[in-house]
Amino acid sequence: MDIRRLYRSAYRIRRVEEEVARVYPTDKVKSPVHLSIGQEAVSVGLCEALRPTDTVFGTYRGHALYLAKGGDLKRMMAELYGKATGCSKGKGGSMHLVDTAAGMMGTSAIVGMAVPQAVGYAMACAMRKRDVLTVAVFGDGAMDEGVLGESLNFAALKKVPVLFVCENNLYAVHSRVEARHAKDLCAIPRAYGIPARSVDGSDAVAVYKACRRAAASAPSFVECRTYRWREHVGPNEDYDKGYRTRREARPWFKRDPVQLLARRLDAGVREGLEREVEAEIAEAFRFAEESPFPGPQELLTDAY
Amino acid sequence: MDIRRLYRSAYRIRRVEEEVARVYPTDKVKSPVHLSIGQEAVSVGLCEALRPTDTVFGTYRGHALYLAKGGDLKRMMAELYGKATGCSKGKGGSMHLVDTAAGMMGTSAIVGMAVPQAVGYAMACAMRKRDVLTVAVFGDGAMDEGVLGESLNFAALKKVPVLFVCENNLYAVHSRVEARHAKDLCAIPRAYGIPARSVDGSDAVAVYKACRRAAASAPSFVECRTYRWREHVGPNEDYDKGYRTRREARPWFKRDPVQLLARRLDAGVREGLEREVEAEIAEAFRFAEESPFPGPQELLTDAY
Amino acid sequence: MERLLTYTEAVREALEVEMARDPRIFVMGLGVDDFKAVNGTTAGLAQRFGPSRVFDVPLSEDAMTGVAIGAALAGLRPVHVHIRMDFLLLAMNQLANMAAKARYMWGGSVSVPLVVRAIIGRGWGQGAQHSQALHSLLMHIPGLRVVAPSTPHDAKGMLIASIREDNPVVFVEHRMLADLKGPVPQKPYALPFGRATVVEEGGDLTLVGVSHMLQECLRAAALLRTKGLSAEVIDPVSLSPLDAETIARSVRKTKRLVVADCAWTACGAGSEILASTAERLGGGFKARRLGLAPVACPTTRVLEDLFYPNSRTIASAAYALATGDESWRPEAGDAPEISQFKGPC
Amino acid sequence: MERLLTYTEAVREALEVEMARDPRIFVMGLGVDDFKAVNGTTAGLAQRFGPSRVFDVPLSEDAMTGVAIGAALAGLRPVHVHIRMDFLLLAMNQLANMAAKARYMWGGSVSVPLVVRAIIGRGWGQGAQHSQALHSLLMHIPGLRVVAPSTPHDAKGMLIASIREDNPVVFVEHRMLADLKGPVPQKPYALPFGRATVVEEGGDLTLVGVSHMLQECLRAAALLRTKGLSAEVIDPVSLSPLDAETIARSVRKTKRLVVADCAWTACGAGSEILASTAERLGGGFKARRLGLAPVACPTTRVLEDLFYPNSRTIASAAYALATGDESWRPEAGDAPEISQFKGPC
Ligand SMILES: Cc1ncc(C[n+]2csc(CCOP(=O)(O)OP(=O)(O)O)c2C)c(N)n1
Ligand SMILES: Cc1ncc(C[n+]2csc(CCOP(=O)(O)OP(=O)(O)O)c2C)c(N)n1
Ligand SMILES: [Mg+2]
Ligand SMILES: [Mg+2]
Repeated sequence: MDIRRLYRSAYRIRRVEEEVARVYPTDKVKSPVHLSIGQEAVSVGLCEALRPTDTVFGTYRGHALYLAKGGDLKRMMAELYGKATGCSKGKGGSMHLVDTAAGMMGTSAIVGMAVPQAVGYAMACAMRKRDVLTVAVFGDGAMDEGVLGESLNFAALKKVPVLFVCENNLYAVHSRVEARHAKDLCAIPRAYGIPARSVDGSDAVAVYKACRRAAASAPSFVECRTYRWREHVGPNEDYDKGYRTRREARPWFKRDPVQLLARRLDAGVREGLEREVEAEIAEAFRFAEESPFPGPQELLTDAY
Repeated sequence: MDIRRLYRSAYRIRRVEEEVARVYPTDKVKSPVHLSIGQEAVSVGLCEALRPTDTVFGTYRGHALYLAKGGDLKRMMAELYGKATGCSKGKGGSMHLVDTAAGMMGTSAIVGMAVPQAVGYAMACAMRKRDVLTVAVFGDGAMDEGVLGESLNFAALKKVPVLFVCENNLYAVHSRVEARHAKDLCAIPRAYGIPARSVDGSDAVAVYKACRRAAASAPSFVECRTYRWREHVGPNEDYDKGYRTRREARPWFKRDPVQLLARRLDAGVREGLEREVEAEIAEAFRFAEESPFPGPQELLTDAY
Repeated sequence: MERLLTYTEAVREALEVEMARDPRIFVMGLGVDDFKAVNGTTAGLAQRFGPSRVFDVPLSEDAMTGVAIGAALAGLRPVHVHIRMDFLLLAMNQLANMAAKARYMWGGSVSVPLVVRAIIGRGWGQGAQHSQALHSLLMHIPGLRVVAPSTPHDAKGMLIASIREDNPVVFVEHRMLADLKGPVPQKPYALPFGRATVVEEGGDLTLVGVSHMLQECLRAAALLRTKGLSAEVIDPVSLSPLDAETIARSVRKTKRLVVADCAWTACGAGSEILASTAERLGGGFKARRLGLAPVACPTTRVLEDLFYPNSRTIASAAYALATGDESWRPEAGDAPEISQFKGPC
Repeated sequence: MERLLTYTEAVREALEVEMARDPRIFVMGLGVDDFKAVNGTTAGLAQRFGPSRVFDVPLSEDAMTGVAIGAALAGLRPVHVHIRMDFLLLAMNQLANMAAKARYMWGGSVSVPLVVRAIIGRGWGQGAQHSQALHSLLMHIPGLRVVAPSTPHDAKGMLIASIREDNPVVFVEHRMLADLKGPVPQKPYALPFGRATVVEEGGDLTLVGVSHMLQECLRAAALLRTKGLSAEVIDPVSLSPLDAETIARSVRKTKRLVVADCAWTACGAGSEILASTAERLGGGFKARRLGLAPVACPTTRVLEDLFYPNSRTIASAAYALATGDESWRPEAGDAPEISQFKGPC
């Protein structure tokens, strides 16, 4: 574990998303964006526990995971801009990022759907004796879907080397987790025989440690408690909409996952990293801006 | 609770199904039959705990539940014979019995599918302030389906007055429950906040007591451990097929649910009940035999 | 004086007036009671009718459809709302194996008065999984009714009819119709199932537009007029049952049929319309289907614009059918509901 | 000397020979390793290839489809077996929202080499939920391939092709074809997607039969010969892609098209075939679809017999199309695979 690496990754994600939010009103990003601002420590801590060859399956709220796992930033930005150079050639947008070379499987916008796929991927790697850990990352909303129970059951039954990471940001769109579950989420994996623990999802180091331990005894489950700072979809805040309050958010702002890491580095090191990252981001946005849109012939390619 | 009533019901179910198995080779019943022989105590004990106005949702293995709940025997036999006088007018067969007047909702042949319907039915009764208990009866196989978890979660969340009864006969077709679940089935409802207990499903009195108690604190869950004596579908035994042994079955034969009740009655009473039942069965088969098949115009009726 | 409402307002009004009339009606679905109120279509209902009749649900489309069916079996009249039709793929078992079959398979013992509202997404990079128009899957299943009104007037009348219907109805809306304004009578009215509307009369060819494509067909008809062709424009409104007779009558006259659907063409509503017309007419007409390109919906705007039929491609195909000239490419702006639409969702 | 195999044996042989060739192939599904071996189609495979390549699964169609997709994404080649096609309704989300779209939506980054075997049930009171033929639902979704071979020869060749294909394929079998015998070459061979077979040549009308209905069409052709009509009988074999050209070529000649499907007609394979023929021919032919009655499948034999098309109803419809005489009701026995079929399942 390397705090500098953790900070660099978290800072980079935060800044990329802030920039996405900033340019959003220009309508250059014609794609729904689900930002992870406030939730960075989950992806960052998790990916610190993984090797480049390990594979993660994520969701439409996938910028953080994609970047933390080593997905190409330029190609992500080009994807958001709908460009031919995008990681999905402009056909996927923000919700369908992919970088298989970095172990980032494509993300999906149907809640819960990728989880059994991660189980199957892990099973296949085990069958082929490939030393790969597969991770399913999903929100608290996915815990409502029956396919989660089915997936947990199968993983437990077949001892599939898969790590389940539930990014519990307390809401599915505007619906609180307590309005959707009578009990603690960790009870569900346990019922199927999957060990589960809950961890402070604002603390990248805690997430890293929990995931490292869980990875060693996969199938296993880690719940990361975290908080989404922006609206469910889009660049703005939404504390005035009635479903939650800024007051509720304040303790989470105080435990800003990026700042928690920043505090552990000395200013000089930090600023060096930040400069690097800013340059990379500027370059990535430029790349996205300057890249061409796909030509009309692209409509029918990659169909089969 | 009345042992005579329990015995009469169990004996009646056993004998009806034995007769179904006996006539089956004549091909008059052109319908898959899933017999409950050996499992009678579950339906009998459960229905002893219910009022006529309570409603049960069952499965394709539904003769026992239908009869225990008070479904019309003649119309059931006519249904198996494909006759116009059948409870589903000959359109449903053995797998789709129904007698709404008796609180027997139609049964379904897709595993697990009726469970959320029972939850919705129970919710609706509560919304309409109808004093009805709704029961979902399903096999251990249904516990594999994601819709079970979703249904348990919703029932717990909304405190829906529904009773879940899992008829665990250890197999789904030829697949043992341990080959499909790493853990105890009762852990699943508990994970969602539904109290669950397991009961000896050969003992109608034990089932009755457990269901009565569970009914008082619905939503709740009762697992009834039982054993299917015949093949999954069809009239025969199948201990020579390799997936299970007669040796495994023997302890279950010894705890024959019908005999367990018989022993608690004196011979005279018992024989009186049996004579009545035999006459009723003979009459029902005659009714089925003699009833007409539906006319061709029936093909398109009840479509909308 | 005509009273103008948007499609969204018409849907909302139908729900409200029916809920006020019949206490058995309730509305459930993700987000029906939140501040966005499913694009405004359920706005104020939770406030007026309370949380027992308007409630959010967990993300459990399969079980929630079963819950709705169970409630319908118990005599209530649920309206189950899905903000994207794509999510119905999780509910297919309950819809096709139970809602559609319960009445028949149980010999008429029960009814399932269920309405499933499903909104077709489009635009702003909704992409592969948030833009699907899957009505043909449901049209295939007997026991279901499927309607896809394209105007505020029909939205109100068909939603009221759907709620009053004793069989399951899938009520298909389209996001690009949400802000469309049109005359809507104040008092409640139910429109019949299985009746198409001849929206514009014409003699040279028949244009049938499904859901939002009806709007594009109307624009295409205007383009065709500039070339001297008069199109009869038909809105099927009800897809199952389908008013094949009205369409056939038109094609008997025009001898040319173009169907534009906001869905894929293979085994789509357009296939059904062409096939049922072919059976009725026994030849003597030319036909063409327009629909989505046979791929998943791409997100980038340049490809998305090519993915969907529009007034220009419809007019061009119709012109080719009528004249044999495949080269006409009319100029026309993009539909305002599309070009002016802004996300983020 | 011709080597005769049943359809079941042909399917089994295709699986076995491919599994022996390529260790990445595995078979999963309810009951694939039990003594019934999915009507014998997987018999001996668990013994030969072991439990890691042939395994039973929990009753979790949704997740198991996802597991199969995940394994395919990791480079394996799963064959997922469903003893009844009805159960695919639980897998529609995974199939349509993921298997079909992954390649396109991720810009060609991945492949999903998945085969889903789905058996259409029929007879002995299978009833509403164990007899459905849902291929048209899958034909509607781009990104999937759908094949429905009707002979042992084509079953082997198309299953091998499906297993070797880098895109998801739904391989549709029919229970009434299981015991059909026919010549099957010993050595492995792959048949192409998108190629129909002209099974019998004829000049008066074109009969297209989907899956088991091909057999009924062949019998109908024999009945029609007794009335002096010569039918060209076509087996589409591959439904998506569909060889619409071969069918159109035949109809150009015969001017009459009858499609018989073992599914419902609305938005069905027959609709697609009529529509694509209408587009190609621009009129000049008569057409009719035959399919299931528009209700759930009844269990009692007297209604079940009316529910399905058969050689007599096909011949009668074809005769009416050709002559205008709707009154001919040929006499013929029931198909042996139907009349001799015995349950209990
Ligand atoms: C199956 C399904 N149902 C509903 C939706 C609509 N939807 C999109 S995101 C979302 C919330 C998911 O919440 P959660 O899993 O907690 O993830 P978060 O957005 O909080 O990261 C919902 C309901 C969907 N995409 N898929
Ligand atoms: C969703 C679904 N998957 C598979 C089947 C095939 N099937 C029919 S019965 C059955 C076994 C169900 O086992 P269980 O729930 O334990 O009930 P039992 O037959 O033991 O009473 C299976 C797999 C089905 N009917 N529905
Ligand atoms: Mg969340
Ligand atoms: Mg069982």
